[in-house]
Amino acid sequence: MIPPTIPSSVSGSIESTMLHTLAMNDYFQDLFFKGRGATEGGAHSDDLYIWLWWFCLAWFVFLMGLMAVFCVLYRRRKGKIAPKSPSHHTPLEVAWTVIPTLMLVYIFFQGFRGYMNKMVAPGDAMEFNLVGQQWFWSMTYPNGAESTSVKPIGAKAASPVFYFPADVPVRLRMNSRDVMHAFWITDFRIKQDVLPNRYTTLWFQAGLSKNPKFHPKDATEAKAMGMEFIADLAGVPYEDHIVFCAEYCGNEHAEMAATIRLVPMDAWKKWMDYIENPVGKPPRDIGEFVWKTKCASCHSVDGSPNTGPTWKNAFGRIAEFSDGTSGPADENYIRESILYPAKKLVKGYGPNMPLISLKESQIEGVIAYMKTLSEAGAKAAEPAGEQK
Amino acid sequence: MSTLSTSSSSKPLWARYKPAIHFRNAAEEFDACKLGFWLFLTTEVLLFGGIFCAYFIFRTLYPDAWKEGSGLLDWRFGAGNTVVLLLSSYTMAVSIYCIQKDQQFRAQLNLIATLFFGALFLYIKLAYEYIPKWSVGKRPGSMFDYPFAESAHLPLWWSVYYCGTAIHAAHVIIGMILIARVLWRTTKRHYGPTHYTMVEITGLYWHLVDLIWIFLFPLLYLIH
Amino acid sequence: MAHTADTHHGDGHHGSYLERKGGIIATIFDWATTVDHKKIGVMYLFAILFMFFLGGVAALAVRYELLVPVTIDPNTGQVQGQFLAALFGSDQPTSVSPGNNIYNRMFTLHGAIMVFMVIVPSIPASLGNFLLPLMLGAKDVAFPRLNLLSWYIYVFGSIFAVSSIILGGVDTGWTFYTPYSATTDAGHPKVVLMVLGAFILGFSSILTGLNFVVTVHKLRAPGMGWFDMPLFVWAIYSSAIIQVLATPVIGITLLLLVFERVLGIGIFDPARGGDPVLYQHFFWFYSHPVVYVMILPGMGVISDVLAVQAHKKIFGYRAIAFASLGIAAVSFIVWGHHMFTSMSELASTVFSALTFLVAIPTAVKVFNWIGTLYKGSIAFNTPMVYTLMFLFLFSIGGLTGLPLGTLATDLHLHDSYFVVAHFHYVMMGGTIVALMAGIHHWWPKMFGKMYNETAGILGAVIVFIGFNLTFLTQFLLGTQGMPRRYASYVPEFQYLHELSTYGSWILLVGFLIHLFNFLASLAVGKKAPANPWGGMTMEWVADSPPTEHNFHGDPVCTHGPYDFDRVVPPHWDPKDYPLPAPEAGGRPMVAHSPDKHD
Amino acid sequence: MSHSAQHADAHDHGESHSHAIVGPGLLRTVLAFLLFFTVLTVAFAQIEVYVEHAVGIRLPWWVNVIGAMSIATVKSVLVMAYFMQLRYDNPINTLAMLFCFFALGLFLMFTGLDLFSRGMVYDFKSGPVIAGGTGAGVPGANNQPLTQAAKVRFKERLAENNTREWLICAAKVEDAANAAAHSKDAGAAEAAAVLAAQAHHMMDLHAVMVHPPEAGAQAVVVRDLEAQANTLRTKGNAAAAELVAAAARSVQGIDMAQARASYSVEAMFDRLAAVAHGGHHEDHGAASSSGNASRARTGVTGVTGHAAPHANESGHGHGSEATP
Repeated sequence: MIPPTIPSSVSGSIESTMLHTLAMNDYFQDLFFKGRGATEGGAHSDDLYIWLWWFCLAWFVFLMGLMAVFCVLYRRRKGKIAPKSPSHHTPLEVAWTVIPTLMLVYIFFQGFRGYMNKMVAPGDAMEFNLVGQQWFWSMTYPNGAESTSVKPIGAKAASPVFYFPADVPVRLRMNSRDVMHAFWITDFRIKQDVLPNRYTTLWFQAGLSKNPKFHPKDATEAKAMGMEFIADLAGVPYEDHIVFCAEYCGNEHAEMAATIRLVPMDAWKKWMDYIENPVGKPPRDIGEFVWKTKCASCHSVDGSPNTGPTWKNAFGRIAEFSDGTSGPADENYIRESILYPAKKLVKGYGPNMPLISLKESQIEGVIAYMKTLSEAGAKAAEPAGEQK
Repeated sequence: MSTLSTSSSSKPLWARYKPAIHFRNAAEEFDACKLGFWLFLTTEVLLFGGIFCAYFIFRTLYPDAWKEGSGLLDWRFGAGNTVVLLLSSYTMAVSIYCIQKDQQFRAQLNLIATLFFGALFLYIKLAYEYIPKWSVGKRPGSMFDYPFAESAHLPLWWSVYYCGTAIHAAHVIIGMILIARVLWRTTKRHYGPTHYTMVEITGLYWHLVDLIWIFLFPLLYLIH
Repeated sequence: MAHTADTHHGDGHHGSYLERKGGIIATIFDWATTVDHKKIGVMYLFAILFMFFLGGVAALAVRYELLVPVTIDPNTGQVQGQFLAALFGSDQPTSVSPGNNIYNRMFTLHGAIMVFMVIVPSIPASLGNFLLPLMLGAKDVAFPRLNLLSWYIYVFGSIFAVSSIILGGVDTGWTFYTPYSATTDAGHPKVVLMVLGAFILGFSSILTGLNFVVTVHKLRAPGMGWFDMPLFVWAIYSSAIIQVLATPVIGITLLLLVFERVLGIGIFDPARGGDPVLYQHFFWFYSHPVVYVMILPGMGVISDVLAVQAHKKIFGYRAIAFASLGIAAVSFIVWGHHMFTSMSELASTVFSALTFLVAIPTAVKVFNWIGTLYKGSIAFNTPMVYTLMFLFLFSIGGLTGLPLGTLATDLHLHDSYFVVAHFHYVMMGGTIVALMAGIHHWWPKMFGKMYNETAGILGAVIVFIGFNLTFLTQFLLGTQGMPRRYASYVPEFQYLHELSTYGSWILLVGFLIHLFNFLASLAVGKKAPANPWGGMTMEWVADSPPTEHNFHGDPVCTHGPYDFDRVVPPHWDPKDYPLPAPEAGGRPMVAHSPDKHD
Repeated sequence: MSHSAQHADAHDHGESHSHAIVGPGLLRTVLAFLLFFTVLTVAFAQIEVYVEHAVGIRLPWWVNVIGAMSIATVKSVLVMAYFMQLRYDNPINTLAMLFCFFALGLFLMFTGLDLFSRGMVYDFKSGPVIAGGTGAGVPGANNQPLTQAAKVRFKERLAENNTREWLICAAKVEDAANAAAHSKDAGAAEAAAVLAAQAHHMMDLHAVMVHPPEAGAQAVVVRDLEAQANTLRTKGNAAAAELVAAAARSVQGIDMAQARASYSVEAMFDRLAAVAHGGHHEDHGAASSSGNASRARTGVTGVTGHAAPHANESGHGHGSEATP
């Protein structure tokens, strides 16, 4: 079904060149967009927007100018009788109906061209599966691994970072677990709703800019940059693009951001190897990462109240459940709560927890992490840790 | 709209009727009321339009579910109810004719017949359709509990079926209330050859109820 | 040019409709049971202004929250910058959730109130009710009791919707998109209350609409053909048709949504096999046409105010009248442009093409209005200042619709602040500004008192400044990538958000000036003449304020609504301001009908 | 303004339209037509089913749709024109109704334009990820499609001892009925009818779901069958009575412990499904009987069409990637 070649040269077309000629355009490009669209489709729609800006501005100035002139010339003055004037003029009325119509047809076709470019990926695009969930994004790479890098955005300490190869067409196959979300990569000027129980797609092909950033070269530099040090990627250039959720999805809609990080193809392959075999990553760290990206919006680790029970000293305590029973919050209970969130609720909390699919290693990681947050758990973990 | 003059007279109420003062005459008022009510009927049609749209969309997307669903309905009850409603429409129309001819008693008989057919419709719907189906789990959405579904979208079929027929049944009930009111006022001689706006309007409403069913019947019971 | 009519003596007395009927209780009872379209219009006006105040408070709260971005102190883990949460005394500073929660409820409240309870009924239900029979030369609307019923339904629906606040507020957004609206606060009745409130308000809208259609068809004064109607009536008529044809669909949509929440029927819920995009189609099949229910009456007000205040026959009367109908017709086939990011490629393309069709009649109207100013005699009073403001703001609102209708650019601008700014320019810069123009223009007719012109113009100018500061900045926020319905934002956007919030405070000042101006006018205003602006349409024949059955006698239509060069306006003293040069053949001295009942 | 005066006159004259009187004779004729069309539309649907069964010719689906809808349209036009008197009324009312149907048409057409063209660029966008819904957050559905959850619930019920014993007895009675039906003994036909009715009654969904069996099914069934046998005896049909009594004895002789072990839930489910589907033959007539044979319409849906019937076994086909 995928057409092999779709106009990917929109930005090079004559119209686009025409669209991007005026000297002041760069000023407005910066004012409106803080930089030029980072993909071909994005650059084309920027040009189209700026063209529309001039178009609208011209009409607006013309109309408002006429209005102002008439208001001054024909203001009401005592004793002055208004001159005779026509109350309709057929050729004029036909003209101002037909001319805008023709202009609108042109605008529609420009928009259509850019739209098809943005919607239809080239046939050789790499496919990634992206899942939206209240309130985070998660992605599965072609090798089945999940992203494990984070970065703070706004009020959220850890938003996921997704690595993509630069200069390669990439297609996202998107789906939501719960309500509707929308994936908006502002620098690429594209946006697509992410729907539950239905797939939507988005594609882009972007390169690194002339002034990319670079991965940290050693652990101290990484700490200074607030980044994770990854030996394989030391010194590799990258380019970050922010992603927002653009379809209202509930409480932390505003915090549902992510980052798209473009790296050269060979570095991206190294990254894939790295996330497939997170060498020497202890389960506790995996657990902490899972917490940061998927659990932190509802579960605190410092004892402060939130949508869900805090994890501080949660492990190993005797929990009271909403059905009146009580039991120990042990490994089995935690696993059960992750797999069947509504089965046993801690007293005082509603059935708010969504189903979050975790891998076996991630569940173990969460348990290990929770143990470190609890005095009882830390004791229990010690002998087990030694055995390993 | 129907303001009754207070002056006592030996004439029946309908003959004493005077139109509201902002109308030039009774005919204009009658015309305005009818136009207003037809506009109201368009809103009713479009209200059901939502159900028809859901039917149309899901039927095309999930034909198996619709086929299975209509197979689980018994056309005989649908056809029977169609006949009942058509008869009621006929008696309603006749009662308007009788009012126009000042045959008050015949009009009342026909209105009672209309009420009877309306009640019969509801009885058939409830006793032979809703209750037996609901009890074996043929229910909409979350409440679905029928174990032998072959198509995964069968609950949606029941959602559309119940929404459509229940909203229609609500209209039948409203229509019956209107008819009962007209019947009551007929006994007081409110309506007659020169003034029968309310009878006509109630009739229009009742015919619309019939009209909707004329489409619901083949859509739900016959098309497969 | 015969204009005599048989005069109904004895059908009611000839006092003003505002005249007290006995004591306080009797007066309240009189108003509560009135079937007089003027009283119902005035009651609508006050109810709507009250709702506008409520929605405005929510808007100020939303802007206040966005003054600074939310940050988390890296050392203490405390959440900073959540003003609303601080205001309402939340004690959970380590999570953004409670603050966001309040914000989400506020913007939902703002949207729902402003759309369903203010802008949709604003001009048709208040000015329309008051003016339609007057402009047609009728004694009342076709179904006066239905009219009162629709007011009560409006109040009932509003109470329903607003009562959900008491239960903790609704956080769905005014669009109630599924599956979020079907699942949020599961089991709690407040969302159902809000949705049912909107459902009930729909009935009020339908009843008003069909009442107006029938009134226009059946109650025009003798001699008034379709093209002798004022353009305000054309606009009300067009929007009434939309109300009748589109509102039932939102009725069934909201009903199904209630079933969805209460019974879980699943038509719109993907968890149960349904389709959330289908909900969007249902919703926008009503909610797009209703955008024109909001703006068309505003355009009607502008057409009338412009012609009267410029003493100029409207340019291209028929073009404007047909443009109203054209907009009404096209409005039914463009709803998909709200869904460019969730629809199929084919549907988006078709809807985009159709969307551009709306631009044509809209542009024609703007050209005609500016053409009307040419060689007019333009007065600068509050209604006219608001009318010029309408032309300015509505042009911006209309032109910024182009990049939203254009597919390629919409993919970026969709659901961003650009959209927020765009529809505020149309809805507020259009409808609310037109409402303000209309209220000032017909205030003397409604209450028989003049307002203070200086205060009016001052208020208008402040509103203009505040409005542009609030919303021009939001266009930039949108293009730069700020999504809508965000309780917080990345710090890059702070500068523009701050400006926008300051603008909202200026707007508040402007509206407060108007409020005091209105109250002062009611209390100590100068008595208004029957025709303070020299209007030509039938409402100026009546007294200010009109008598209970509007006219002394049955008026007859003798000329077009804007024939300033042919006819002397009723009650018009040519010494005040001269009229335009008369057409050959001179002009008769009195318009429409004998008004004095002597 | 002379033309406007004409306008006003025109609508003054227009009133005369409204007071049309439609006589009972015409109304009766219209009613007769309406009833005739009702019969016609039912017959049309029945004949199609019959033709398919008897001759094996399957008409394209749209024949049925267009046929039924055209008849419905004709009927509605009759109702509107005569019962609702649009034919004699002010044409503006007809116009209002036409506008309304036009708006409805736009609504259906443009909604369909989107929903039916989703798979235009990428095939996988057209169908749902999990046919019948994800069931996420639906009480009792356990993140499964609702139909699947209903099956699971029902199978849990079948696994209960009371229900299981009840159905084992039912199976025994059914076997006896089948044996009697194939026998040429005297009274076998009557006995078969009685036993089949009993078995059918026991396997009906009402018996299992609505009135769940209590403990001691065996004794209840034996008592019922013996009562039936007595009835037959009093009617003077001793041979049939003896066969029924024999069936009662065989039910009494079931070793429940052994039978429970050998009679699987799946087998019971299939048997009940067969009864439920077969039941429509009797209950609902020939028209609907074929409704349960899942004939997929030619390639209308992508994912849903084939994933639906076997969703329970195949793990939801395409959905496995995106959902746990």
